[in-house]
Amino acid sequence: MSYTRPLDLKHGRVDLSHGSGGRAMAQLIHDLFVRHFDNDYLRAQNDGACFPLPAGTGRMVMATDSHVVSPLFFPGGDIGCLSVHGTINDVAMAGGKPLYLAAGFILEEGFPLADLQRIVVSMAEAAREADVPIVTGDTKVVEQGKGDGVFITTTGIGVVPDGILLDPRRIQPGDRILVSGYLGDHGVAIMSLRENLSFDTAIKSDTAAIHGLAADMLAAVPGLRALRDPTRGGLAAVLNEFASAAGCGIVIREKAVPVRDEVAAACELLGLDPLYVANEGKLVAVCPAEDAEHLLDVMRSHPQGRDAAIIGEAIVDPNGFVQMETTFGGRRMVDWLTGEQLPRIC
Amino acid sequence: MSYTRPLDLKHGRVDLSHGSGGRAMAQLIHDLFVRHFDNDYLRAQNDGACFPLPAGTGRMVMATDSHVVSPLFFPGGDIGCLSVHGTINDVAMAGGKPLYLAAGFILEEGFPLADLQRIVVSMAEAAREADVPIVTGDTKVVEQGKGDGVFITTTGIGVVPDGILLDPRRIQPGDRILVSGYLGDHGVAIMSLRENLSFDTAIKSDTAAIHGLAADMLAAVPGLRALRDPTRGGLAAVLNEFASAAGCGIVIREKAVPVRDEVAAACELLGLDPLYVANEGKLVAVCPAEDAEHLLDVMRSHPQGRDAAIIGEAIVDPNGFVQMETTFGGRRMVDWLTGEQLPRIC
Amino acid sequence: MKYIDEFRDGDIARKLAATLATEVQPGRSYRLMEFCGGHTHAISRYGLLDLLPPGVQMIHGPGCPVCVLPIGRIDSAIELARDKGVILCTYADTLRVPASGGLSLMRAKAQGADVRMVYSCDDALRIAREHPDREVVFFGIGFETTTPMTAVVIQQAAALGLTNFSVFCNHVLTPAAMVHIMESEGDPSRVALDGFVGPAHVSTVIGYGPYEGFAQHYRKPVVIAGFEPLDVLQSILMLVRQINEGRAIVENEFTRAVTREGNRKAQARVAEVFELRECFDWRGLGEVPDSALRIRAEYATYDAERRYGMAYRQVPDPKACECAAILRGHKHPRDCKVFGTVCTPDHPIGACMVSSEGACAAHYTYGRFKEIPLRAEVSA
Amino acid sequence: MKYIDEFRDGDIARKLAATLATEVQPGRSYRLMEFCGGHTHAISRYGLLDLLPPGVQMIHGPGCPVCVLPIGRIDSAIELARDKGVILCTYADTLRVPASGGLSLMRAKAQGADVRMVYSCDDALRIAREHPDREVVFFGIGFETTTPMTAVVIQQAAALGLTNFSVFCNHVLTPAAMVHIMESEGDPSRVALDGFVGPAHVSTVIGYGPYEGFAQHYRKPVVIAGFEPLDVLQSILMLVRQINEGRAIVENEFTRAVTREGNRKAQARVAEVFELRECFDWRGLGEVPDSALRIRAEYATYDAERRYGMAYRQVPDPKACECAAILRGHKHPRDCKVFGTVCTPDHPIGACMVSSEGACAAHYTYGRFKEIPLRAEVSA
Amino acid sequence: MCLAIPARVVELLADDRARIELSGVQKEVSLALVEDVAVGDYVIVHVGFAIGRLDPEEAALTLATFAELDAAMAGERLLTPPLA
Amino acid sequence: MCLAIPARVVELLADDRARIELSGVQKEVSLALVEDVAVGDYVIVHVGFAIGRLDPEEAALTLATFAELDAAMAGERLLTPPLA
Ligand code: SF4
Ligand code: SF4
Ligand SMILES: [Mg+2]
Ligand SMILES: [Mg+2]
Ligand SMILES: [Mg+2]
Ligand SMILES: [Mg+2]
Ligand SMILES: [Mg+2]
Ligand SMILES: [Mg+2]
Ligand SMILES: [Mg+2]
Ligand SMILES: [Mg+2]
Ligand SMILES: [Mg+2]
Ligand SMILES: [Mg+2]
Repeated sequence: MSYTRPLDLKHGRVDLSHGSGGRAMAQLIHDLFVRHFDNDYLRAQNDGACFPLPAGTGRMVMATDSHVVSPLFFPGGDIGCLSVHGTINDVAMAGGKPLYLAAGFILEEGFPLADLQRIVVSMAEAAREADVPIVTGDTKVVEQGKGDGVFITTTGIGVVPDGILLDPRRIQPGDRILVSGYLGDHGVAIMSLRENLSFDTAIKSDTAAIHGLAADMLAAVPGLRALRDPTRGGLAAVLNEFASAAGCGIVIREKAVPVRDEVAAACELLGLDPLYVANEGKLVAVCPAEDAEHLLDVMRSHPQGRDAAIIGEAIVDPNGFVQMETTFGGRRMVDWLTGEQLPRIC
Repeated sequence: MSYTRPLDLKHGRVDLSHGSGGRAMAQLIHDLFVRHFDNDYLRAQNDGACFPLPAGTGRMVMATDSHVVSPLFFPGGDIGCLSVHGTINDVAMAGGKPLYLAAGFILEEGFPLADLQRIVVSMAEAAREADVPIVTGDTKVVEQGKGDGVFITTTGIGVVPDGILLDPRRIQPGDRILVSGYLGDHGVAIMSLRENLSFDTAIKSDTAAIHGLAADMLAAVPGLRALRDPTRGGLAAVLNEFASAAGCGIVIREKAVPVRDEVAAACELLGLDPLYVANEGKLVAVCPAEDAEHLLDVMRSHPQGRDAAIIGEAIVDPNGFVQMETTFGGRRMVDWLTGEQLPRIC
Repeated sequence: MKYIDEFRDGDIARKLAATLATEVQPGRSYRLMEFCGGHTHAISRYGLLDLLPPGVQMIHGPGCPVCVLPIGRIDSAIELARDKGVILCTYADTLRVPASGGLSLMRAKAQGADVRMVYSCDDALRIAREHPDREVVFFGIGFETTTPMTAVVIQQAAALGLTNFSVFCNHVLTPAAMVHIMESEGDPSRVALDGFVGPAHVSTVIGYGPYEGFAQHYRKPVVIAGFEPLDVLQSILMLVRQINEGRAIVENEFTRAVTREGNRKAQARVAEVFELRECFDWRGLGEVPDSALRIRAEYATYDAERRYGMAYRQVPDPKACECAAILRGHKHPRDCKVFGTVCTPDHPIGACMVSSEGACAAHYTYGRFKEIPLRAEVSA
Repeated sequence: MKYIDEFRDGDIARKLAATLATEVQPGRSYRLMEFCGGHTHAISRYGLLDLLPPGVQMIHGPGCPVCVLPIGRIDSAIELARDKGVILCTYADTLRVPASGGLSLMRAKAQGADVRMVYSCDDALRIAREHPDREVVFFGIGFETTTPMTAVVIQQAAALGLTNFSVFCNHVLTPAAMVHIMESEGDPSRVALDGFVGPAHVSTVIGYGPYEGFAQHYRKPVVIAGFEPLDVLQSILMLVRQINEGRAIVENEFTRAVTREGNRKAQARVAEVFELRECFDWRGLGEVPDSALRIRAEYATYDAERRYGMAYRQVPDPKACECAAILRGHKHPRDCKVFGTVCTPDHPIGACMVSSEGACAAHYTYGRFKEIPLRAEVSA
Repeated sequence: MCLAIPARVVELLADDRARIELSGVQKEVSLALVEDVAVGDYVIVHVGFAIGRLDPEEAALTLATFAELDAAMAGERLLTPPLA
Repeated sequence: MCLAIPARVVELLADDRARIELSGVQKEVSLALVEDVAVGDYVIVHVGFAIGRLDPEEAALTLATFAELDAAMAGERLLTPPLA
């Protein structure tokens, strides 16, 4: 009586029984999620994961992101690895060493199990590469037409080393603004697949876990003021968040902002501004002026920060405006994104 | 320049701009989520929440659940409080004292902001009542027809007191099985609203955070083997999970299982079995035989365990079958739920 | 629950069982077929077999309307939903019945077919009215209990002049199936049946009169029994007594709901809308003459088979599946090689593994633990 | 990006600015209107104002096709999508334009209207072919640049014999608007304009010939300029020179794309499909004679206004909104009392706050920091 | 599939429908298949239709035969199954 | 809204369409509004249509006038804006 018919991962589809709390659901979880994510926490088959903390842990960080990207598969990645990277990065941006992930899946009835497997394998690889296991999860199935294939919500927790205090409210006039590399790759990779926009480009999403880079930076410059990954809303959103939290202004130099030619061209074609385009493997950092060059060196010596640049500085401006010196020689504001740029990019 | 037009919480609807990383999204988060969830972690407006841990924390637990219940509002609750209770309970079922929650929202374009506010207020109340703040979150908007109003994924973390080791693999023949009260209320409350089934009943969902009850139980009987909340798949699913994890059998007595008359009647009308119907404020506990009566007393002296009962025991059975002595005097299996019972109950 | 709980009383059950034990003649075997899935379900769910004395053996009959639906009929339903783009409304029981090519209505739904679970055929009619731009087909299955309401909605659709509603009629007849079972008695592989626990709600509708000829002709006692476990136990006692006394008549245990005539109004509705089908293919039983209904010519526009020019294609059951023998009472689920391994309720091979009233599913879900003796039990 | 980057060169910009500074006559004021939103956008995005010497003042004109769409036209588009159940295809720019009752196309979409953002009117045609069961309307807006492709898709729809596609035509004409601006010169509240930075791509299509009469009649210099910032700077220099020299002719800075004749093929397509509308209501400008196009009778079946019997209802602009004065160059966005408070790009009151080419949005998004002097800046 | 349950009629509704009750749960059913149903009657409900009436006297009789069992158990067989 | 950009034609396609390129990004556009376009030509692209051709010689001339600026800056004014 021990034989169980395996999941049909070739032609099978998610159906409502996969979400109803019966054996079909247990099998899906076991044969797909537990098998690929593969760790003791999941194997314990509890509704939550219980784990020891590194000795001396005083502070932790928790971050969550729901992922609804469309299309699910895109050049450079898919919703699976994106959902792992996105949350790991949020933990890292708070100064945390990411330890564990939780994943909640909302599957649409009819979604091909083969696609689900691709996504799960991609998540598992991303988690393994980042050395952050997915230790607990949840699966729900919604009727066809009530979802969009698969949505994945990941939550991560991490420990924050003593002495680290990342908080944009600490940014002061004179502080330097750095970015870790070329901006806009993720957003452009997604847009290139949109039915109404479709264009051909070699641009791939930059989706990546950058906690290693962040850790190097924090080790080198523990006095870092703030870190953030410029995802939805792009660099512009992060700078505005920083400026309004800090109650000071920010000036960046357009010339210093790293943007690939292809990204600039795609934006030109679509009438978009690369400053507003999403990234999934970059960070924006703020540090005291005196640490900036050292920080830049540290970043550039990490593969994920090779193209890092100092792009500007904080200034006194109680309005919290973000300005940019244009390549052209003028100065203008870089405001928040207004209305939709493009939906469903992460 | 400080004036901002308030959200139209009366007639407004979610539109795509609320998910695009611009000011509209920032406003939604600030005016709705931050305002009602109201804590310093959220006010810091980071992408993750950073918090100190109670001194001497050695082990933690993390649990996550995506909530897709339909309808969103039901007798006794709504998706908002459900999403808080459901995850707090999973943390508590692992022996954890729940500390913090994260919440990921997937909103469907067109969803009325007034309904969203009701849900958020309900979450906030539930979190406050349970004393477990929602410290970080995420918001996505999907196009109309790609979601179903609102999905909420909550993740909770908690600390596990030393000496507590809840693991169904520790269940041994002879151990007693207890439930904390009447079964099936949540599932029946949801079903009563389903278009195809609609019936009238005074039954309300039992949705509640039961970490207080769990804490009392653990304090009284630290040797508790396992705790679990019988949600999707009902009591039957939990017993089968326990039995298969422990590698032993379970026998329960039908007569001892608390089921309200109305729930029994609704099940009779629909041809369902209350053992498979979902609960959202109940727990199943397993303890050594010698602790059972004391545990029952402790449960009954807590308002959420007033109707607790010892319903059966673990037996030697390497097949891991769950059996039931029927009120009628026979014995039968209580197997996993097969196929769909009813979808979207949590 | 009045008129329900009283008939599930464990104390009375024990007394009835004791009486039965005293009346059963030592060494004699009583092979009783419960025709209905409802009885099969009650026997399994309440663990009723534990109360029967040795010698009394219950054999599951073909009275589960889901189990007897042949593959070809499910294929047709899927075709309607998937290829003709209709909204197919169906009772939940049929969703997982295996069809050709590894499909089922549930899987067809996951592939995009518009299959909707309804609690009542009423709901199918409502859906048709709510979607005037769509064709709505109700997948009508069931025995005499479930036929009258299909007749009602067809007449309502006609009264409303609905043009987008039809019924894929698969309603089958109990007495014909019982006769068929007896006619296969000649089969050398089988042991004779000694009596029948007769249908409960089928009889509410058709009365117990229709079984009298059967009892007389085949000289087999029939006791009409309710679906509550005490009803079943009592009817077994009544059968044992008939057998002991050499009687073979129709007795009615379910007097609170069944009369000799049954529900005349329901019968009239059925007669107005349906007529006898010369022949119908039953899963397990094969072609059974005069065993099913079709929609009368007056209501042709509500007949999905005519409307969509559906032709029935017989599809052989999977080779390993013993449903045919099980439905005739020749074999027990445990005799099927794939029972509980390849064939489970989650991945049914035969239809008997689908509905909890199916012999295989009932045994799997409620009874299979008995086949595996417990080694040591810690006392309560 | 070839032919793009060269025209954004900061070094050349500085030199051009220096030249301009030397040529501007001290004490003299040069009030130049950039007619096009494209120029407004370039000026704001590149911070071009920082390079202009005192005395040169840029005034935003009405050349943002989104900004001049009157409320009544947006109301009609919403009505089509919401009440007539059509798929309304539109360029993204129109989605947030305020309509009556606090609505916009984006909000109507959130209420369930089937509004789809397209990148090209081609996509609208494709959607119509993909949904033969639905009516698809393309919301055609724009100046001469954007009109020819609408003509093309209407002719393609006709060639394909599509019966479910039509165009809600709101295409407007540049020269008529320029004339209208000059005709309102009599307004005592306004300061005279000294010259015009003339349209870029509108001129690619219509050529620069059509402005010659204007320059001559009103004795105002016009310099056709590309949308790159060096083009704008250069055209300003050219205007300053004309003004200094007392000339008032049409000059062409954008020679790499614009000829005197323009694109004859595009003009022919437009002429085949469209004809002059006697009168069209512009937001801000009001009724402007001969300032817009409508679909010719030959293509009547593709004309959404005829197909759905749409009647235009004029709706007054919100009281507080100064768009009308701003579009005419009489006022600056900062002169509007609700600028940046009640009216922001996220909650626009007037259409000028919607598109980044709108005077108010451009000033809000790119320029408003200048109104608030920085107190102390830490040097880089 | 043929499962049907007895429930009490608590209200007659328009269109040949009624509201029935079972232990605090109420539901609307069709009366199209039964005749002369009154409030207080018990009907047998199957997939949203009353398919027959429950006869309280007969139910009492059946229960009475069960009650006889005690006597029967004592020795002599009193129970005569009712032949309707 | 009237924004349009110059891009190089890299391939002529069926149905009066072409593939254009801009710094490594390629896209299909319609040629329905322009005549005699060849591979290598620069066209001006607006909402998926080529609306005109970019004249490389004229572009070079314009750029040349910018180059003259250095001289102009030196003192005398050499720059004559081109009147097409
Ligand atoms: S166990 Fe499955 S395959 Fe075997 S007889 Fe039963 S239904 Fe058929
Ligand atoms: S700021 Fe707004 S209200 Fe004022 S003129 Fe501009 S668009 Fe109109
Ligand atoms: Mg986050
Ligand atoms: Mg993130
Ligand atoms: Mg982030
Ligand atoms: Mg869960
Ligand atoms: Mg979908
Ligand atoms: Mg969980
Ligand atoms: Mg839970
Ligand atoms: Mg749980
Ligand atoms: Mg987020
Ligand atoms: Mg929906």
